[in-house]
Amino acid sequence: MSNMVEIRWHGRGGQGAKTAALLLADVAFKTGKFVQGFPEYGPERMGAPITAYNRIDNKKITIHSNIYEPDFVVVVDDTLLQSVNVTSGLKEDGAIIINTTKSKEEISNHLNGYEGCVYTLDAKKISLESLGKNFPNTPMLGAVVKVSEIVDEDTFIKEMEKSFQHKFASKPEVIKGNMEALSRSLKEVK
Amino acid sequence: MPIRDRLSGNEAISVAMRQINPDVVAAFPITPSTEIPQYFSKYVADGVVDTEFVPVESEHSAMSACIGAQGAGARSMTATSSCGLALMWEMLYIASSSRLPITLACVNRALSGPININADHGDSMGARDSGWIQIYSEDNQEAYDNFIQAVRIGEDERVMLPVMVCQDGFITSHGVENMDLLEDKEVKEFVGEYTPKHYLLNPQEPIAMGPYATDKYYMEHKRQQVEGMKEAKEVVLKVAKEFEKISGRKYGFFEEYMLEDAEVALVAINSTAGTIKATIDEMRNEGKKVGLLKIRLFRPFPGEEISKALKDVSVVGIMDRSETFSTQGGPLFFETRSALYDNPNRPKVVNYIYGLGGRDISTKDIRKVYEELYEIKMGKEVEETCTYLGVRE
Amino acid sequence: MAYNFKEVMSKKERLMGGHRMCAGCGAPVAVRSVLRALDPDQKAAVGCATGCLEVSTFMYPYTAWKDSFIHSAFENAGATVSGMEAAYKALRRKGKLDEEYKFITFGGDGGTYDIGFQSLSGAMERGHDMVYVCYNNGAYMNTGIQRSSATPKYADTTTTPAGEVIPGKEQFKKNMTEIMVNHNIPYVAQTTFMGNFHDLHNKSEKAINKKGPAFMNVLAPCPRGWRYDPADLMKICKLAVDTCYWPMYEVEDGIWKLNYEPKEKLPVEEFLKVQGRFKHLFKPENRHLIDEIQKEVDKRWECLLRKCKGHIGS
Amino acid sequence: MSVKINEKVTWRDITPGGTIYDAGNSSEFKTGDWRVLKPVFVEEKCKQCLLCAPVCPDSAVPVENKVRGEFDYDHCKGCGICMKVCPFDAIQMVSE
Repeated sequence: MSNMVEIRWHGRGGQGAKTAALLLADVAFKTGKFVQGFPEYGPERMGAPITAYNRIDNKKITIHSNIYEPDFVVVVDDTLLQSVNVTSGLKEDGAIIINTTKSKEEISNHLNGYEGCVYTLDAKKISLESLGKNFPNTPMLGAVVKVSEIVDEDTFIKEMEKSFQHKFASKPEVIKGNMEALSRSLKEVK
Repeated sequence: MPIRDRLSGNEAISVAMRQINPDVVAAFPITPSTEIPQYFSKYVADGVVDTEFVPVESEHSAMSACIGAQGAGARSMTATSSCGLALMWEMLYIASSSRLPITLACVNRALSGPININADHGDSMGARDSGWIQIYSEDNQEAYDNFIQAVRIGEDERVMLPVMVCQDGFITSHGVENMDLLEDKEVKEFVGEYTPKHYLLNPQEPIAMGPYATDKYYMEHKRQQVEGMKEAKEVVLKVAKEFEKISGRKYGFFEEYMLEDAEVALVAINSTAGTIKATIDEMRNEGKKVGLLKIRLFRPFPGEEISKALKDVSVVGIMDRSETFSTQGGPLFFETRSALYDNPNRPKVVNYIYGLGGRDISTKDIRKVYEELYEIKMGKEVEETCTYLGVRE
Repeated sequence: MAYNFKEVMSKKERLMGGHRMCAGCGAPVAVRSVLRALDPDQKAAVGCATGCLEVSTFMYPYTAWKDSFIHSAFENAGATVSGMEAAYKALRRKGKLDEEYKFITFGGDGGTYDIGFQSLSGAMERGHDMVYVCYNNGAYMNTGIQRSSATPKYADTTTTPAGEVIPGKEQFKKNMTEIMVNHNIPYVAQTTFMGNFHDLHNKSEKAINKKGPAFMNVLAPCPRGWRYDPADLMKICKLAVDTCYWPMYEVEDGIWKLNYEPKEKLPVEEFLKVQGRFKHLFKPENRHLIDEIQKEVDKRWECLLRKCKGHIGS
Repeated sequence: MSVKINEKVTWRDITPGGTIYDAGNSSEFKTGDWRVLKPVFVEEKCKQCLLCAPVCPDSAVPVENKVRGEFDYDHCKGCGICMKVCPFDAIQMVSE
C-alpha cells in the first residue's frame, strides 16, 4: 500500500516557493524516494500568489494532477492567509506550517476552522540573521522536513550540505549561513 | 548502469538532445517548451555538444531551418508548443513529404484563443494528418525514452519521416520526477550516425529537393509517403526491442494496464494515463475490474492492434484532451471507434472531452468516469456519445 | 579581379535550358549571371523561394540546376538556407565534410520584400555565410501580376488595376536595398543587366566570396507583367538605370558606392512609356502622376548621391 | 537514377520526397517547340563579341573557349533578346 505524502506550498511569485518545492523533492530523491515537485503555472508575475506541490512516496508515482487533499500545507508568506484558502482540503491528521511572527492563536482565525496541527516559524528572522537576506524558503524547507518527517533529520542535513556545496561552489561563504538557517529552523519550528 | 536522476520533462528532453549531440538544433522560444532550447543552448555555449544551434526568429523558420539542415545531411531537431507548432504547420507537411527525419519535441499546450499556456492536445492533434510520426509520453521517463527512440525510428531507411514526441505542458514538462537516464555512450551508440542515401551537401552527387509536381506525379508521391508510415509500425517495435536491451524498459504501440480482465476501460494519452493508473489501483482494491489502454503511437495509428486489445471489454471510454469542433467527438475517439468497427463484438464506446486549456483532472474525476462506464455496462442509456468532463453546465 | 568577359562566358553553364520560364524572362538571366561568378571548381548549394523561378526550374522530374538545390516554401528561403549553412558548419566541424561550399538563395520580390521578409531579415541578422539574391520584377508574377511592396507607384497590376478612380498602385515601392544595408551586413548591392554584365558579375563575385551574409537586389524585368516586347529586355534595363529609377550601387563594409552615373539622366517617362503597365499615365489628364513619380525618383537619387559622397565607379 | 522517371512511374519507383539525383537534367526537356520566331546565327557577320550569350534566359547560346556556337534549338524559346543586343546584325529572327 502506498504511503504517499502530499504537500502543498503557498507563496508569492519570486519568493522561492517553487524552488523550495523542488529542493524538497531533491532531498527526498537523494534519500531514495520517488518524488514529484511541480508548480501550478499561470501567466502570473512577481508578487502574485502561487502554488507548488510535492508528492513523495516509496514507490513510483503515476498520478499527474494537482493536490486537493494535502497532508501538509506550507505557507511561505502569512499575508496570503487573508486572500487564499490555504487549508482547503488539508487533512485533519496533517499539519500546516506558516512563516509568521504571529502566535498560533492570532493565526488560527485565518484557518477556516482547521482543527489539525498548526506550526509557525519566523523564517524571515532566521533568514535575516543567518543569511543577511530575506530568503524564507531555506528555513521553511527545514520546518517542513521536521514536521512531516519525510526525511530523517541527519540525512537531511547531510544531503543539504552536499547540495549547497554543489550549488554555491563559486561562493562557498554562503554555505555556512544556509546550513545555520536550516538547523535553526529544525529547532525553532513550533 | 542506469543513472538515477530527477528531472523535469523539459530537462529530460534537453539531456536526451545533449546525449544525441545532433548536428543542428533550430528553435524559437514558446511556453512551455522554451526551456528545451534554453538548456540546450547552454550545452552549446559550454562546448558539451558540437551542435550548430540556430536561434531563429520564428517557429516557421525553425522548421524551415531544420528542413534545410536535414536536407543538407545533418541530423536536426527542434522543440515547440501550441501556436509555435501552428506557425510551423505548412513546414510540417514539407518536412514529411520531403522525407526528412527531423525530430521535434512537442510540449503540448492549448491553442489560442483565448490565449492559454497550459496543457491540452489541440496543437499536436491538429498536426495529426501532417505526415509526422507521433509518439505520446505519460511522464518524463517516457518523454526521454521516446525522444531517443524517435531518432532511430524516423531515420530508418524504410521510414524516412519526421517524428514528434509529445508530452504534457507544465504537468510533465515542468514537473520534476524520478527517472533513469542512460549513459551518454549508450545513447550515442544507440542512435548511431545519420547516414542518408542522398543529401544536398554530398560533393559526389548534387541533388535537387522540393520540386513542383503535377497531378501526374503528386499522387504517387503521397502513396509512397504512406508506405513509409506503414513501415514505421514494424520499425517502432524493432527500435523498442533494441531500446529495451539497453534500458530494460518495454515499449510498444500502446500500454495495457489491467486490461486483460477489464470489464470497462479507458483509452488515453500522455500524463492523464498516469492519473488513470492511480485510479485503477484504488478501484481494483475495491474489486472493480477497470483497465486502461494508453496509446503511445498515434501516427501511424495501430488500429488493428488496439481493436484486438479492446475486444473483450464491454464499455470503453475514450479520453480526448482536444476538441475538433466536428460536434462528433475528439480525434482519439474517431480513430479508436473506427478501428473497433470491424470487430464483431465491438464494445460500446463513449467519448469524454476533458482538460482543455490545462483544466486539471484528478483521480476523483476519473473514478466518476469509470462509474459511469459501469452504469452503461449495466444498461444505462447513453444520451450523448460525447460529453464534456468537468465543464460548468 | 579583372573582368574578362569572354573567359567568364566560357564557363560551364550552371543553370540548364529546358526550364519552363516564359520566353524572354529576366529571372534566369539573373540566375545565370550570379552563378557565373562562381569558380568552376567552387561547389555551391542553392536555395529558392516559391515563385516563377522555382516552379519553372524544378518541375518534377526535371531540375535545371547543376548545383545542389533546395526549395521548401514561399516565405522562408532565408531560413531554409540558414539551416543548410548551419548543417555545413556542423558537418565541417565534426569532420564529416571536407569540401567547401557557397550558399546562394534566390527569391522574387514577393518572397523577399513581403512574405519572406522576416525569414530573410532573421537570416541576415544571424550572420549566415550566404548570398541572398532578389530577382526583382516588381510584382507577384507567379500568381498573375499582383502588386507587391516592390511594385512602382501607379503601376497597373491585377490587384491594383488602373481604374476610373484609382490610377493603379497608390504607394511608392519600399527601399529594400537600404533596409538590407541597415542590417549592417558586409555586402549589399543593387544592380541589373547592363552591357556585358560587368557590374552584375563583379557584385556577384564579391557577394559570394565575402565572408558573412550578402544581399543583392537585381532588377529582372518580366515582359508579361510589365507589358513590353520580350526582345527589349536589355533596353528596358538600361532605361531603368539611365532614368535613375534603378540606380546601380553597392555598400561594402559600410561604404556606399555608386557604380554607374548616367551621362545624361533621362526623364522617368522614358522608362515608363515602353511598358504597358504605365499606359494609363500617358493620358493627358494624368501628366501630374508622371511628375509625381519623377519627383520621387529625383528625391531618392539625390539622397543616394549624398550617401555615396563621391564614391563613384565600378 | 536506376528507374526512368516519367509519367508511367509507379509509387514504388518514384523518388522519395521528389528528390532528383541528376542535377541539370532539365536539358532533356525540350522547350524549343515553344518558339514562334527562330533566331538564325549568321556566322560570317559574327565578330564573337559574345554579347548575345549572357542575355539568353534559356542558356541557348553555347560558348566554348571564348567562341559561340550554333543556337541550342532544343531549348531556345525564340524571345529575340539576343537579336536585339547583337551590334553586328549577326542574328536574324525568322518564322518557324
